[in-house]
Amino acid sequence: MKKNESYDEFIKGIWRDNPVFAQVLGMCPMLAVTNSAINAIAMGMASMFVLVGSSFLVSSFRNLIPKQVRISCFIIIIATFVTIVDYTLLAIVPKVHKELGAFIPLIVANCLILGRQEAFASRYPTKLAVMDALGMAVGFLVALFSLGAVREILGDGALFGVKLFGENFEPWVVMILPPGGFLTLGVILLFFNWFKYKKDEFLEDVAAAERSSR
Amino acid sequence: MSKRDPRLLLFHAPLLRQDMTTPKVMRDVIIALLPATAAGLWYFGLAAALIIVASIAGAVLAEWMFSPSGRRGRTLLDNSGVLTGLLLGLTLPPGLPLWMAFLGGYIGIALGKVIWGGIGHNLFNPALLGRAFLLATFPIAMTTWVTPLTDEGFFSVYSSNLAWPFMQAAPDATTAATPLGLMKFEQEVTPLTELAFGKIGGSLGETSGVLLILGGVYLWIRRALDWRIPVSILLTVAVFSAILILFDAERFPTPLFSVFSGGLLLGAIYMATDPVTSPTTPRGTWIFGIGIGVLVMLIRVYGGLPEGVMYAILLMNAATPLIDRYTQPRVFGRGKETA
Amino acid sequence: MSSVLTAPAIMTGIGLFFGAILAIAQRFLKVDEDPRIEATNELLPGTNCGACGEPGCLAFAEKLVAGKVEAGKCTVSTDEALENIAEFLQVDAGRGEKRVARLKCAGGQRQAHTIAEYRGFEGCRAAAIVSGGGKGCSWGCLGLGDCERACTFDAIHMNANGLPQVSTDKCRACPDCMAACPRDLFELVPMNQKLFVQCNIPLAGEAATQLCATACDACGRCAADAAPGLIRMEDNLPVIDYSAGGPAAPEATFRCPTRAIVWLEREQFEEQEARSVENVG
Amino acid sequence: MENFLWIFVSALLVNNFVLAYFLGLCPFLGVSNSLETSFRLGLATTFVMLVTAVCAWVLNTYILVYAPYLRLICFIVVIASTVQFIEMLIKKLSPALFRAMGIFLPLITTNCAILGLAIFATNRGYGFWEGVIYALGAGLGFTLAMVLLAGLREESELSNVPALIKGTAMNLIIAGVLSMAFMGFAGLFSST
Amino acid sequence: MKALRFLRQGFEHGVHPAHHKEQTEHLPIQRVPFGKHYVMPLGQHIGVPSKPVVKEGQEVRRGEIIAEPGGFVSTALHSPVTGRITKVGDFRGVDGRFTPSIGIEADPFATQQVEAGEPIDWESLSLDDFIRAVQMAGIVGMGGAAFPAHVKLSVPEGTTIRQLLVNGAECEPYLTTDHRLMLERPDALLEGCEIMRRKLGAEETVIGIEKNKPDAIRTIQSRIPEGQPTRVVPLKVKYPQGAEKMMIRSVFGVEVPAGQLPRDVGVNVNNVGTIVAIADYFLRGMPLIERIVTVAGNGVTYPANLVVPLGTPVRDVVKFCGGLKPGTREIVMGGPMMGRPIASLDVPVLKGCSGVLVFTDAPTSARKEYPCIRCGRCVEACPYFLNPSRLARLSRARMYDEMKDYHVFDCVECGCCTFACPSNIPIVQLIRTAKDDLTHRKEPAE
Amino acid sequence: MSAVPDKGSPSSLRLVMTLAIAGLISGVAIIGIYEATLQTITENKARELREAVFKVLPGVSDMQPFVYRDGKIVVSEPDKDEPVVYGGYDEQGAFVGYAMPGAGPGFQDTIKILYGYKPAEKLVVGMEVLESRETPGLGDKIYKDMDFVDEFYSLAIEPEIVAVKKGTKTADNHVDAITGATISAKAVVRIINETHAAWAGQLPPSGSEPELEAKGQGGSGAGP
Ligand SMILES: Cc1cc2nc3c(=O)[nH]c(=O)nc-3n(C[C@H](O)[C@H](O)[C@H](O)COP(=O)(O)O)c2cc1C
Ligand SMILES: Cc1cc2nc3c(=O)[nH]c(=O)nc-3n(C[C@H](O)[C@H](O)[C@H](O)COP(=O)(O)O)c2cc1C
Ligand SMILES: Cc1cc2nc3c(=O)[nH]c(=O)nc-3n(C[C@H](O)[C@H](O)[C@H](O)COP(=O)(O)O)c2cc1C
Ligand SMILES: Cc1cc2nc3c(=O)[nH]c(=O)nc-3n(C[C@H](O)[C@H](O)[C@H](O)CO)c2cc1C
Ligand code: SF4
Ligand code: SF4
Ligand code: SF4
Ligand code: SF4
Ligand code: FES
Repeated sequence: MKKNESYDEFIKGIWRDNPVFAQVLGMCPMLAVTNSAINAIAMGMASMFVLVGSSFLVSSFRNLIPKQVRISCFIIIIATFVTIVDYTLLAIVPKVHKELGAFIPLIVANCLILGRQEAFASRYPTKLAVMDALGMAVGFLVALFSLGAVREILGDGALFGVKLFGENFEPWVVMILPPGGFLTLGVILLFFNWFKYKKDEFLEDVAAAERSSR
Repeated sequence: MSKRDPRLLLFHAPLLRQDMTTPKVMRDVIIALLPATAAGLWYFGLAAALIIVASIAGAVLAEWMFSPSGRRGRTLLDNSGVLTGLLLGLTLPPGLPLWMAFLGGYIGIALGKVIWGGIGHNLFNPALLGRAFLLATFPIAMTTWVTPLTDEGFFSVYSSNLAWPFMQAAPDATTAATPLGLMKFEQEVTPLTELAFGKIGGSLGETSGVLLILGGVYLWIRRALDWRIPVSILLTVAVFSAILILFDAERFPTPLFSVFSGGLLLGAIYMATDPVTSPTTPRGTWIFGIGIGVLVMLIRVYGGLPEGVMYAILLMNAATPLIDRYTQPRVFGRGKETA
Repeated sequence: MSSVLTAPAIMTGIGLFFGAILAIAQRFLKVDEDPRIEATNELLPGTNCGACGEPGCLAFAEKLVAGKVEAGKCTVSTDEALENIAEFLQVDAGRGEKRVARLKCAGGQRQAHTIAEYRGFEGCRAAAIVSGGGKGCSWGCLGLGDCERACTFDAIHMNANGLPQVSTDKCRACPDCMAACPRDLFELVPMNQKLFVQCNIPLAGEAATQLCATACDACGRCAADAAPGLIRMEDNLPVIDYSAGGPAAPEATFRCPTRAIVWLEREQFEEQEARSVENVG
Repeated sequence: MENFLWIFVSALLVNNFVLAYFLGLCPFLGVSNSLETSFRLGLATTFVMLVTAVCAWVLNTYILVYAPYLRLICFIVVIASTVQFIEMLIKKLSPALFRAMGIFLPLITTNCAILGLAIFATNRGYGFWEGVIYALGAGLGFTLAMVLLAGLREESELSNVPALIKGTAMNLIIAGVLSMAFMGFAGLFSST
Repeated sequence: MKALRFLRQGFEHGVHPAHHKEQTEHLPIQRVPFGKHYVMPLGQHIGVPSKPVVKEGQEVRRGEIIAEPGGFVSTALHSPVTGRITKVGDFRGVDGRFTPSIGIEADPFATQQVEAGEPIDWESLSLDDFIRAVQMAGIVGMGGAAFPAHVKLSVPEGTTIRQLLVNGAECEPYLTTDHRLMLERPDALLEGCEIMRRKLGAEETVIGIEKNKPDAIRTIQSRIPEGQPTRVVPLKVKYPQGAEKMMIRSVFGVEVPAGQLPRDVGVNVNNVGTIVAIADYFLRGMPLIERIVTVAGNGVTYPANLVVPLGTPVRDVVKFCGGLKPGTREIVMGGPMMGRPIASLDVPVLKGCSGVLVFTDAPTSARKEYPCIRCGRCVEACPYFLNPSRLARLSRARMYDEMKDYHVFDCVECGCCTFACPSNIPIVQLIRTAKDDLTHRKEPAE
Repeated sequence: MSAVPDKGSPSSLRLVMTLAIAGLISGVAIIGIYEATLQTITENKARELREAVFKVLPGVSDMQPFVYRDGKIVVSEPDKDEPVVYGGYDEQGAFVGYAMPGAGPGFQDTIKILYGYKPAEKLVVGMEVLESRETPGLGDKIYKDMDFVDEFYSLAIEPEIVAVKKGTKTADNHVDAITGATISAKAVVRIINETHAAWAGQLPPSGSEPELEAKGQGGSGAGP
């Protein structure tokens, strides 16, 4: 029982309330760095580390932190993790760090992370909190990757730097430029909605069938 | 009630209508554009024809694919799709690969019209949205202007036209920077006569100012467009550049040059006037026009791009809801106020 | 490594400094707002539908905390959520028995005659202002679905007979449809009420029945057959009042010549439809 | 080297924080459903940005020289605290405004636009006035984008946008088109 | 004000529909023979319905009072025929709904003579008695709104009426009743004007007539008696010139502030029909029991201008005009711009009904509707400077409350916007729907 | 219901202390990571810088930073945002030229470059774009298009560098602009000119450059 409850927390983040597709949170880093798949993944990983780590701390200390300064405390915790990530990346993979530029520090400000602390971690026991965080983070990663992939494929004719369509493919520059980010995410959301809609429709039909059979 | 009575129709007054209908309006605009189109064909030959056809095809396809076959029926019949395609085609460089033109038309309608709920509901000018997309997507292809190939006879096309879908074009034809490009980057001024009758580098439709104005006059007679918009735009541009000249006659273009060069006439007369995406209130249209004029000159003179009409119009499209909202007409018998 | 010391020093310093500032702010800028309001608000569905009659959930929350309203007024949120609120505020949820919207008209396309053809904007109110929209009975349902569009909860769907069918489990008794209907045909009725009048015509006899096959012709049989006091005739229509008498029983409907009064076990118009079909066929 | 005009215009239009840097999207998409609200939020953000610029400058000049590695966390804490302070002020002074902002006021606190401003200003080594101008441009740019989007959204309420697209998808696409239009400003005042 | 006056001559905006008056403008006014059944709705004027004073089965004579005013903003009703009261109850009214009315069966053998009413010495009547008399005579505005005339006469303290404006514009296409009236009974009109003017204490009488009725203008100008302070002002042919506020604007260059009444700018507007009714009552003792109706449109065999006893079913009227052509689709009471379509031929002609227009195939209603392309033609057309496009879109989205910000209640439903709209959008209907919702919406009680 | 908030506000002392403690902990944590990574990071930075410098100054094998303090060039690490140039020396430790960082507005956003300058011949001998957000496919030619980069291998800097339309190059202080990206190209040229002008008065006369000090640990360019 307990086990699959936390499992639910995990799974819901990936699809049903995927932070990006369903809740539309934390899109700034999302859109900013996803002009290539590799950046997307790097960013996803970084965020995951921060989210999980801080969720763990916050939910452990949740009873010690007074309401009035909770936000400040959350932020301090998050910021610490981010600084850690920042320096680590800088040390290990300076190239990627250069690509992601100012957006690593900006993970601090990612609404998703803070939002989770407020909405979940600060209210539920550690285990659930971590599972929830994991789910969210993976969901975020998935979203980032799909966006990054689409943008890189169209915008550069490549995936992970591997050219897909031969040399003289005409790249869709816009995909790498800011507008591409917005438009692509918009279209992806469109498909997400469409899928949900179809699903609901299906469920409706089933229900109707049952009702009539009754 | 007796059985022999006719079954009466209940239809709300008024029962009278003036005879203009939306499809007729659109058709008029198309007619007005024909001369300029013809000129395009004359200068750029078959290439022009193909590009226009391609973009119209893209537009109509999108329209047909998405438009709901619901209560309003498919909106193909109202000509606006074709018009969008045509206008887009006229704003494209002659050397553009056809597949790009097609894509432009398609995106223009899909992104600029369908998702908003079809004709009348879009907030951005579909044709220009399509073009903006192309420009941002294929900046090089969209900014290489080829020389008119009148001398090579009508049926020749640029090899770049025929690039395979999604593939690059072989950069071949002798490029000719647009008058504005020349002005901006080489400080060369193109003589006015050429501008007015247009044996110059530039997009298909923008090359012959006189014919464009002709069409505009026709539309104005047919009451198909709101004269305030083109007038305010052109005046603003003229005044703006006149003022600049006072500072530095060397660096800055003359008013006439500013008015006749680039896509200004095409944009001011046929695109800024798109009723759907321009304000409905009289005062609003003035503001709208002046805004466009200023933005155009800003981008042309101080901006990175040689031409800014398209961006100016799109930007003012974005501002239109605000303009409309704060320029509500003063209601009869009420003091000044905005809704 | 001096930094080993500087870092914590600076951090603690900053921490102290702003901690102090905020603390002081707490003192002087304190808005005496009951924290329970915020908490309650978070427990509410947050649809801001106004079903509760308040401008929005937050406003409702305030009234809740102030004890001015009962949680039950929020017809939208689930019972469980209401329990939570009640438990949290230590007040009784006070949710009455479930009510749903019922239609006071059964004159669909198959029963009610139209005398003229309406052409214009799809909408009941729009049609009603054009000489009554062509329906013979000027009190009955126009069947153009204003209520369907008005319902926030997708509880209304127009059925094949052109009548709005309210799904009893979706309906939250938010009175949107009542407000939308130009002919005031909806009333919110307790779920447990089964006896029900489906006509709104104040005419009697011929005058009524020539307009609509299922019009109440005010014969008064139902009043006679029902338990004393339960049904009384008011300007040519039966009025059912559980408080005044009872118990209610299906018998009251048996002798109704036009089936204007019905005994509803399930959703309105479900079986109704079946019957009218065979009427026609 | 970079004159004030360029700094301002660049932050306002060319590199608009929302439309070119994707900063502060949450409020941008969340609160932009009503004109007044977005306008007020925009101004609030602008104000916060100015505060930020000042804080950043102070920190950079007086504290971080000793401990550069504390940059991020100092920014965050200082800004966050300052903004929370402001939040209390607003709550005190205009509850209506506070309500309109809903959950977003706490979120301005760490709105990435704000942090981003601090970081960019530092990376570019802006001095005090440069920083302030930059903040002003960025803030007004944010407001401009917000207000435009809000207007467009209110208008699209009246048009029959297909149900599938309504909502965030639509807003994102509008934003995309907006940022496409803003590309027109590229290079503004950069080449003399 | 003077300067302004000649600067801004005429009102702005408005439209120019073809006026289609040639069908009937040359036809002299005829009487319809009396029929069998008559229906007098109790609420055929703006305001409180009248109270019936007759019982079923009771005999009544033509011109005899059958209902008395139900309040101040209400008038009396008189029997249009000599006959028997068949029923006091619900009949289907013009708006398609059932409304309390008095049903009368004409006595086939009666001579249908009016009681020889004597002229009333109106000069000696005190103003209050005069107003009372007008009310008891059942006289209401004949210009369309059927607003009780005596209410307009009772000017509150502080406001003085300087001009009496007589509305002979008849800007609605097809209609020619006022036109014929001015041609055939100019003297009655001028007498009526004088009565009204004197009683109102107005300085002058102005008769506004659209220029497309030159004969009417000439006739009246030639008949004005010496020393009567009355002038005729020819007006531009433009719809809605006849709307009182527009006419005041054209004639005096003054805008009646929104939400206020003509009297607030010292003007009293009356339709020519109203004036003549006044004259008929005070000089001939004839209460309001009949009115002039134009029967026209491509669906009627013999178009005509008729004097019709009130309460006559439309059926009888069109029968007299040779019946309906086959394929008749739509019948409108009033003008084509503002009139109301009727659902059945049994509805009666009322005090406010200036025309019965019969159309075969409905070209307009068959037109395809397109989405609003925001072309702004409606904005340019609206004489009240509203933004119909926006109002229509809001109404479509059912955002009725927002429409108040756009002054939806200032709309007089003239129809200019809809006339001008190339997308054939039923703007007026959408606006009226909103008004109806805003005024009648049943707010949840509990 | 864990959503139920704590009734009544705690003492402000508690608030302060919470913040302080949080700050303390995080401070410690950060120090930890910082110390752990400092080594590698500085090395990375140094390596990058060296590579860049050696690239723009052909034949250079060592370098040291110069700053301009009270009237003369001194060898030193720059203080906070103090302009710096790097002197490059060959194997023999002989002075070769300066590697000069410059920055300025491009088409989209600020462009940061580093270029090699030989005061002796008054020549630009190399140019490297360190940072730019120019449009892919157009503006990024300023570092992707080798023809353009090669323009800077021996380029006369006096009186000043001029960008001309492609193919119309006549003098040796001319640079072929990039068609379709004139702006970016001109931006690069302008940056070089401006940087040159800025330093012109401050660099010592050619030949009298400072000797290479503390040979070996060249260019610990970026430090804590
Ligand atoms: C759009 C519109 C058009 C009108 N046209 C006329 C008209 O042509 N002739 C007329 O007498 N009254 C017309 N009226 C009514 C006048 O506004 C005004 O109510 C009337 O003349 C007052 O006189 P009465 O009360 O005697 O009818 C019109 C009203 C409106 C709103
Ligand atoms: C209390 C009251 C006083 C009125 N007084 C006048 C008046 O002095 N002059 C006038 O022309 N109309 C007067 N009216 C009538 C209206 O102005 C208008 O004629 C009537 O609503 C019908 O207008 P329409 O025929 O233009 O639609 C009055 C209306 C009311 C409710
Ligand atoms: C989407 C887009 C991106 C552009 N990017 C750049 C750029 O990065 N650098 C640049 O110099 N010009 C850029 N341009 C400007 C145009 O290419 C402009 O025509 C060109 O700078 C003029 O140079 P030319 O006269 O050699 O064609 C861009 C234009 C567009 C539409
Ligand atoms: C005067 C006028 C100008 C128009 N200009 C354009 C235009 O520039 N681009 C376009 O896509 N449609 C244009 N249209 C057609 C139509 O308004 C457009 O397709 C709508 O935006 C579709 O909703 C124009 C229509 C008119 C009457
Ligand atoms: S119930 Fe009322 S609103 Fe619903 S369809 Fe019938 S008339 Fe329309
Ligand atoms: S609108 Fe009517 S049907 Fe829908 S939920 Fe409210 S009360 Fe029920
Ligand atoms: S006239 Fe019709 S189409 Fe034009 S703006 Fe008005 S309503 Fe829209
Ligand atoms: S009907 Fe109303 S909105 Fe339309 S023109 Fe007339 S007054 Fe204006
Ligand atoms: S992530 Fe940037 S504001 Fe939310």
